[in-house]
Amino acid sequence: MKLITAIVKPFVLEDVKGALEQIGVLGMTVSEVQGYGRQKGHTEVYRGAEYSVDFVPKVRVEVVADDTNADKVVDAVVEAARTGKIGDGKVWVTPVETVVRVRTGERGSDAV
Amino acid sequence: MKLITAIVKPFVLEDVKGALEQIGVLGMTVSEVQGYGRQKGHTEVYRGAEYSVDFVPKVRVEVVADDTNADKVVDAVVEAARTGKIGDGKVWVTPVETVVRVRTGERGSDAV
Amino acid sequence: MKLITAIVKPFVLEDVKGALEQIGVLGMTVSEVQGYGRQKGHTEVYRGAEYSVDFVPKVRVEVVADDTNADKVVDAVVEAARTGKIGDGKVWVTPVETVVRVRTGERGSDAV
Amino acid sequence: MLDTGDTAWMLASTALVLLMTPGLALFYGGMVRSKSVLNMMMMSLSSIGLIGILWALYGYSIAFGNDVGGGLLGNPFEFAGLRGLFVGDYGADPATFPMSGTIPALVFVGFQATFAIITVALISGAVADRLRFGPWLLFAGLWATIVYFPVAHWVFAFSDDESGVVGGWIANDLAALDFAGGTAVHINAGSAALALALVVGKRRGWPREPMRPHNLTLVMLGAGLLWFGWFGFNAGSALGANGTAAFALVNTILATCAAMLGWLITERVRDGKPTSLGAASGIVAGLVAITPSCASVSPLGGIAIGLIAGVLCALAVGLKFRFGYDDSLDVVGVHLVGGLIGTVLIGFFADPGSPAAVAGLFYGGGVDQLWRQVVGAVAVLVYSFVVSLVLAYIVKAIVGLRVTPEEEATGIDEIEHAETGYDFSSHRAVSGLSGQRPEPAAEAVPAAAGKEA
Amino acid sequence: MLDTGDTAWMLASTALVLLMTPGLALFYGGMVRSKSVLNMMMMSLSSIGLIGILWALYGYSIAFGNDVGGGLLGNPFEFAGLRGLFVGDYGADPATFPMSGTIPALVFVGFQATFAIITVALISGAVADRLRFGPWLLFAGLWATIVYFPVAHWVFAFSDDESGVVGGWIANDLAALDFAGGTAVHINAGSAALALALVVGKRRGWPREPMRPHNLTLVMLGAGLLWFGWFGFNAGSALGANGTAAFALVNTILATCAAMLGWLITERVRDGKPTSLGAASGIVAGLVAITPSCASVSPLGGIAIGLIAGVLCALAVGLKFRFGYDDSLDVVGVHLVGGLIGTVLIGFFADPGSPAAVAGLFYGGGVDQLWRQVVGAVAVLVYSFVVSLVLAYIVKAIVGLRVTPEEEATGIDEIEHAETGYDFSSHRAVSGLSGQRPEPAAEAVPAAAGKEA
Amino acid sequence: MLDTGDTAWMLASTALVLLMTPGLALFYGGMVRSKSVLNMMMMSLSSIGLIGILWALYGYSIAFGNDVGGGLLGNPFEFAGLRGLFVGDYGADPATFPMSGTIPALVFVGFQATFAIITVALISGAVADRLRFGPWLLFAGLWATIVYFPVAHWVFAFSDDESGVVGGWIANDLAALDFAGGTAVHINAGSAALALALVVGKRRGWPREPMRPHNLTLVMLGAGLLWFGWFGFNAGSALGANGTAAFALVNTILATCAAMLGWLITERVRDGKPTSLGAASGIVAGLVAITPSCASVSPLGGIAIGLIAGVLCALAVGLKFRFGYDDSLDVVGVHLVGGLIGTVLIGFFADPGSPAAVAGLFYGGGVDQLWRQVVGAVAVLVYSFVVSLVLAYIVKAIVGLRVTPEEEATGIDEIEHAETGYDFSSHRAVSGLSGQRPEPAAEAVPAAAGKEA
Ligand SMILES: Nc1ncnc2c1ncn2[C@@H]1O[C@H](COP(=O)(O)OP(=O)(O)O)[C@@H](O)[C@H]1O
Ligand SMILES: Nc1ncnc2c1ncn2[C@@H]1O[C@H](COP(=O)(O)OP(=O)(O)O)[C@@H](O)[C@H]1O
Ligand SMILES: Nc1ncnc2c1ncn2[C@@H]1O[C@H](COP(=O)(O)OP(=O)(O)O)[C@@H](O)[C@H]1O
Repeated sequence: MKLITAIVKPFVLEDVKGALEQIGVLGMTVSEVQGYGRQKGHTEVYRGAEYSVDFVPKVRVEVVADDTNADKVVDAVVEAARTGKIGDGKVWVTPVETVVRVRTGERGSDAV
Repeated sequence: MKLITAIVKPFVLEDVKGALEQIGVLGMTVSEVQGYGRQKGHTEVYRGAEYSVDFVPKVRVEVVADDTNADKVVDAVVEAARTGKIGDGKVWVTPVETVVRVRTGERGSDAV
Repeated sequence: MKLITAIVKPFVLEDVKGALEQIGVLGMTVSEVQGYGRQKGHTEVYRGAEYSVDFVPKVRVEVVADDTNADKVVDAVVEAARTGKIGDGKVWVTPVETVVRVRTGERGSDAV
Repeated sequence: MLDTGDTAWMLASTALVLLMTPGLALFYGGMVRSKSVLNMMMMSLSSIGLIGILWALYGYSIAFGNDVGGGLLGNPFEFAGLRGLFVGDYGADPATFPMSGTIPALVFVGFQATFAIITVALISGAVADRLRFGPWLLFAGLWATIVYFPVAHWVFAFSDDESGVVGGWIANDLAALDFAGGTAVHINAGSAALALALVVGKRRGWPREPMRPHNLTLVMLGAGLLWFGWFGFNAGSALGANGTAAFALVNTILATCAAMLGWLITERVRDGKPTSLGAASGIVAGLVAITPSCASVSPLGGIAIGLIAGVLCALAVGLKFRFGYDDSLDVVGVHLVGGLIGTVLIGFFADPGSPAAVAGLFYGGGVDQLWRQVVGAVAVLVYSFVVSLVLAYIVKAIVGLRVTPEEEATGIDEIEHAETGYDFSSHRAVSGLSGQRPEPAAEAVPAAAGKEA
Repeated sequence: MLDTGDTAWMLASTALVLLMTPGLALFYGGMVRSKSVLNMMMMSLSSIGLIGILWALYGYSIAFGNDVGGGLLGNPFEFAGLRGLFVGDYGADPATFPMSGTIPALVFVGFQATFAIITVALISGAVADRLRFGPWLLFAGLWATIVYFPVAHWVFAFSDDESGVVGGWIANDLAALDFAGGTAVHINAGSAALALALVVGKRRGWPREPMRPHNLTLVMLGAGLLWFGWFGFNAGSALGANGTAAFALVNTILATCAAMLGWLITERVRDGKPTSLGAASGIVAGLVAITPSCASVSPLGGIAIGLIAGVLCALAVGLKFRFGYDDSLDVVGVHLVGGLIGTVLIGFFADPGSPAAVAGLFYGGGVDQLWRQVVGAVAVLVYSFVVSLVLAYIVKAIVGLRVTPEEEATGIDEIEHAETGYDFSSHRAVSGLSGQRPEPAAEAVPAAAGKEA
Repeated sequence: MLDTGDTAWMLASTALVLLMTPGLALFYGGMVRSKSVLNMMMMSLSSIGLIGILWALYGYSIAFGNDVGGGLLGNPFEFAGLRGLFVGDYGADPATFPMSGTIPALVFVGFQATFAIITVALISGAVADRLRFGPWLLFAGLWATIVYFPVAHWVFAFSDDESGVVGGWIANDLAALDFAGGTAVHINAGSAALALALVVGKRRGWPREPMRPHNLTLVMLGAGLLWFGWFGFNAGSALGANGTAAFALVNTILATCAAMLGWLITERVRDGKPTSLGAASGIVAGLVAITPSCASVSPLGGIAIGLIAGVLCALAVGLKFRFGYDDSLDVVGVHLVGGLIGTVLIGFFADPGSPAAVAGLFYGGGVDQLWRQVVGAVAVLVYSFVVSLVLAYIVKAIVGLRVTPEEEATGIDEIEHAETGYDFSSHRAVSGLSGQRPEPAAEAVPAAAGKEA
């Protein structure tokens, strides 16, 4: 099994979700993160004092998938999340040794 | 070393914490996430307009443990988090190559 | 490629960021988490009723790096995050099989 | 003869007291968990809507209509729909329309309406997070009708020999002193809250599972608005811009200051830290205690009453843990206890130099006034508790009271109102077709709305 | 001759109505997404600053200066800069300074200023999240000058035979009843909101992408403050502490209660759940509807008007989805529709026993008053819509109206104000040199400020 | 002879000014980081409790008791515990109780109490995030006693030949104009804030580490409530519902509007964007500047003063970065600078046609009034700064002032109040036995409460 982690722009989440449904991915876990990278932040001003906000709001999407599906998932996400602008984000894949569905105790492919 | 990641319902956190203490796990890291899966969300209505909220609040629990402990941890979490209802969540295990305790620089088992 | 995950105290984030820039790390992803471990929480009192808050606010820093860079990153983070007090946190390294830059589709080292 | 100054102050006071209920909604709303804040606020807001209408239909008439026997009840039909209270020649000089004293009768109607509204809203603090909205409305309407309107007659309806109008028994026969409603409002609401809390039962996981306030800035804002509005409540009860109003105004400042300090000192000693929730709670406790007494005790007496109320209420909020009733936001500890303190202490601190011109025990008046105060307080306490208990059981029997444990875990805002209080997320956690569906489909929604699939 | 009671009430009323605009800022601000809350509130706050000054410079004069022809416009120079309205011997007894009726002229100036301010602020609800701040100010200033000030003259400037002062055509020639501004304020603002929303265009992604309110506690707080302030708006329009004020006060309570219930019932039936946003919206709908009618219908009539407004406005907010205009916060559905309901229903419910002393259709008055109401309402609706449309196009042509789609996605607060509404994070998401840079460098900032690199 | 209209307005004004302090708590609270919001609000709330009581015990007497020498101090015992101010026959007609002018003396006592309270609360803005709560209370009590009460005597206590009462030197001997407290309230508090900030020292990491406001909606709400309450502050200082009050009311609107615009324009030019914090700050700056001058300058003069204050205060808030003192929420930049502007500009803009009936430099009055204004302003500035400095050092010596750096990093809310401002989490981050432990155990809690193990 693989864990596909994607860091993408918040407003593409809906599209990513759609793309994953397209390829039959039934579940995912999403969380809010702050990104730092080539995409620069912005400046805020309070009573004349500047504050440079270096971090950019991003969304992390995590999907556990079969080895066979992993690449499909990566491609689907990359596809859906691309706007071509700096800051589109990253997708990475890490190996997963076991997955368990809490409700049933099922393991491996049956668990996702 | 292994990293055990569990996505569970928010209100079972206390029980999961207790179960882990039972088996002598001294630490964990918790974060709020939004889940999407078989468990459907709900509908909200604002001035007559419907909003279907697809994501369900979940909690991510991360535990780094010895290879020997990993299974115990998985079982403890699954045990504690199960309500038998759809949406109980997932637990997965990924390999960890190194762990360092920032304070001391200790590595491996001593670090957790 | 490797994924370096660090759980550190919130107020060291700036220093960690600086240390990573030092060694030429161009990007990272940060998120808020709640920590549980040796560092104990605190007690709050509302209308005479006590609430023990067991979790401590922490920040998770994730960096994807070349195998060659991984150790440098770990050392830099540990160095920057250390205050010597209980609760400084953990850093762990997990293997990454692929990384893709969404914007360009570049893979591996070029993606980070 | 209309006095524009008195009328100006009573118009302002009516607006001030009406604002207290939204203030209470914030005070209560901030104390619950974020998944219940909207329902908590809705219980207060809906009281305004519902009780305001009932007041106009028959409430005012039951409270201030001519007594129909024993000082227990006003004639429900006399002013039904406010008839006879507004028609007149407003253009004539002097204008001809019904007056009450030096102000237009309608101002008095409006002013008193806001008292009925907030008394009902106060009760809701005891049943946070779990009481369904429909049953709340049903209970609120019944309680106002059978408990508040008559009790308001007992306490607020004064007989007038000239016009031959006969009022309530506590105000006239017993002659207990309750200037602005320590009995009719606070003991009454606190007692009902206890009864309702007992019938509704504890929140899932209480007291084991802690439930900390989700937004203390709302609590402090609410306390500030309550204090502000309370000037209308207390000084407005003078029904004019006169010396009595001035007297009540100063006591409403001083007793509240003292109660805040009293509560904070108690916390400092007992818990080690003075808290912001404590300051906000002390403010309300002081305002409750000075409500009945603000026109009968000297400023120093007011400070004493406030201090005592601040300390005792800070201790009283712990009782629910001892006795195991889930009075979620301490309506009993603050309003019932605070109301009793203020009402009974008049018997000790009443100053003959005050507008009430009565001497309490400490001023050589003996126990005469004291027992009147005790009788009045106990009478309202018992009547309210018993009837509230019965009403709660009736409502429970007819429509049930609580959401299910699963729904309670999910959060009552989503379940009962299909809403979420806050959304600070950067991404869109929500999606799907917005906009109203064609009616039939829309009909389908409700079923779904707020339900977990 | 100055009456201190009347003056006291009008001083208080002015403060109350001024508070309505910050209240509106909260009511509107809570309804948008968190990334736009500051801009939403700024549109209201800036209206206070801008319109307050214009009012003093020439607005008051256009509205209440002696008519310069056809009841369409007051003399803009007569009171320019408030000249002639304040100089006098304030020490003398009786003091000598300009009066308007029984109150100092300056109180009337201040009171009416707050009406002009909130009318402009109301419009902003239609263009949430996307209208640049500069163009908003430009539109607001032009609109107040060309639309509000003259229309206020039509509706609020009464002729006075004694002094020979000539007022506006709706108040005098047509003699339509609009006690506190159903036409001049609500129909006027609602109609302008529709025009502006049409020219500005839909928000990116609307209506497909849902945009749920980010903070409903702010919305309910705002509704509470609006209701509170509205007592000054309606009862204050009696310009004194008299029977008419009392009458308006009671209707301002009852109609609002009824509208809240009406909206909640409609939601319960249509959507399955009564919501807190619905309660807050019902409150505002009721206040809007009773604004023109609070001195001309009986309390029961007020309840009827409120109930009708609550139900119809709850249905009307759906229109924008049918017709596809993005009136983001339903200024049309609540203020235009609510204003029309209140203004027109006077023709049916007007009670001869009320201060207005006019009989509507239901009181045997026939359709005489009804058509006056309809003509007045339609006249303001059409004039406001047409002129607003033209002004919006002009502003669009000169400076443009919207932020770019990217900026809209980022959030208008960051783009237009270089601020973020909330920061609850435990860590410092921000960094870098704080403190003012030397001027030149500072000049460099603006360029950067709020821009995505 | 009691005038009900004057009394009605003063009752309302007292409520309005009291509300300003909770408003200030929100204004200040929103500007700090979320981990300090409760402590920030507590400094304001506790001022109400503490100063309110001191006022009744001896504060009023020091400020308004008969002068005991040189116009520096009133007799502290004359009205100790408000004795002699309330006893009378309230039932008699005309009622017999102490009056002050046309209003009951107690209303004046209450009205002035709210001034003492907010002046102390204003200071707290300079020491956000780091000053321990106990030392704050100690400083507040000492400062009110030694600085505010006497200075209030200097500025607000007018001599009365009839009754032979002698007042303060600035009001009578110097005859500087300060209608509502530009010197006694704003210069006084701003000057003390500077002294206290210098002794307490900078926040950990300031100015390197940015500390941005955590909730700007609270800031704007606070500004709205402050403006609302300020009508009582300024127009209420006329002590009646008269032409002077009307005059002050209009200036309180116009100058504030102008200041808001002035601040926004300054930001637009200097920083590139007008901000919501700027609008809120401009409102306060304008209110501060018009406080002393609202009864002595024409409406256009008020607009000028407001505009100047808006621009200069927007620039002045940068001074702390130049000179390196951590006046966290700009009490100096807004209240000291704004107070100086308003007080001194009277010397230029005073209009003989205004209630003050004095001619300033621009009205041919020469520099006579100007130097009186300057002397009065400087006197209060110096006295307040010096004494505050001494008091701060004394408190530091006795009990210390600051939390430890670790505690500051953790957050002062948790450390000093054992509370957290907000909890929006879906899960329970808290756990453990809720409910009060048996006293002994409870004693154990404090030790633990809020401490990091
Ligand atoms: N080395 C990295 N490790 C982890 N996350 C990263 C790394 N580099 C970038 N990111 C994440 O990817 C996001 C986008 O990266 P950025 O360099 O801004 O644009 P792009 O991916 O288009 O080059 C960042 O905001 C951050 O969240
Ligand atoms: N493929 C997946 N990858 C990552 N997280 C998942 C995946 N499937 C489900 N989840 C997480 O597990 C939670 C529960 O899954 P769900 O399908 O709703 O119920 P169950 O696990 O009982 O079948 C989801 O809310 C989501 O957070
Ligand atoms: N076994 C673990 N797995 C995951 N995270 C852990 C684990 N142990 C500790 N942590 C994280 O590290 C943080 C610091 O650990 P703690 O034991 O408190 O101090 P220290 O690391 O200095 O011994 C915790 O708050 C938690 O977030």
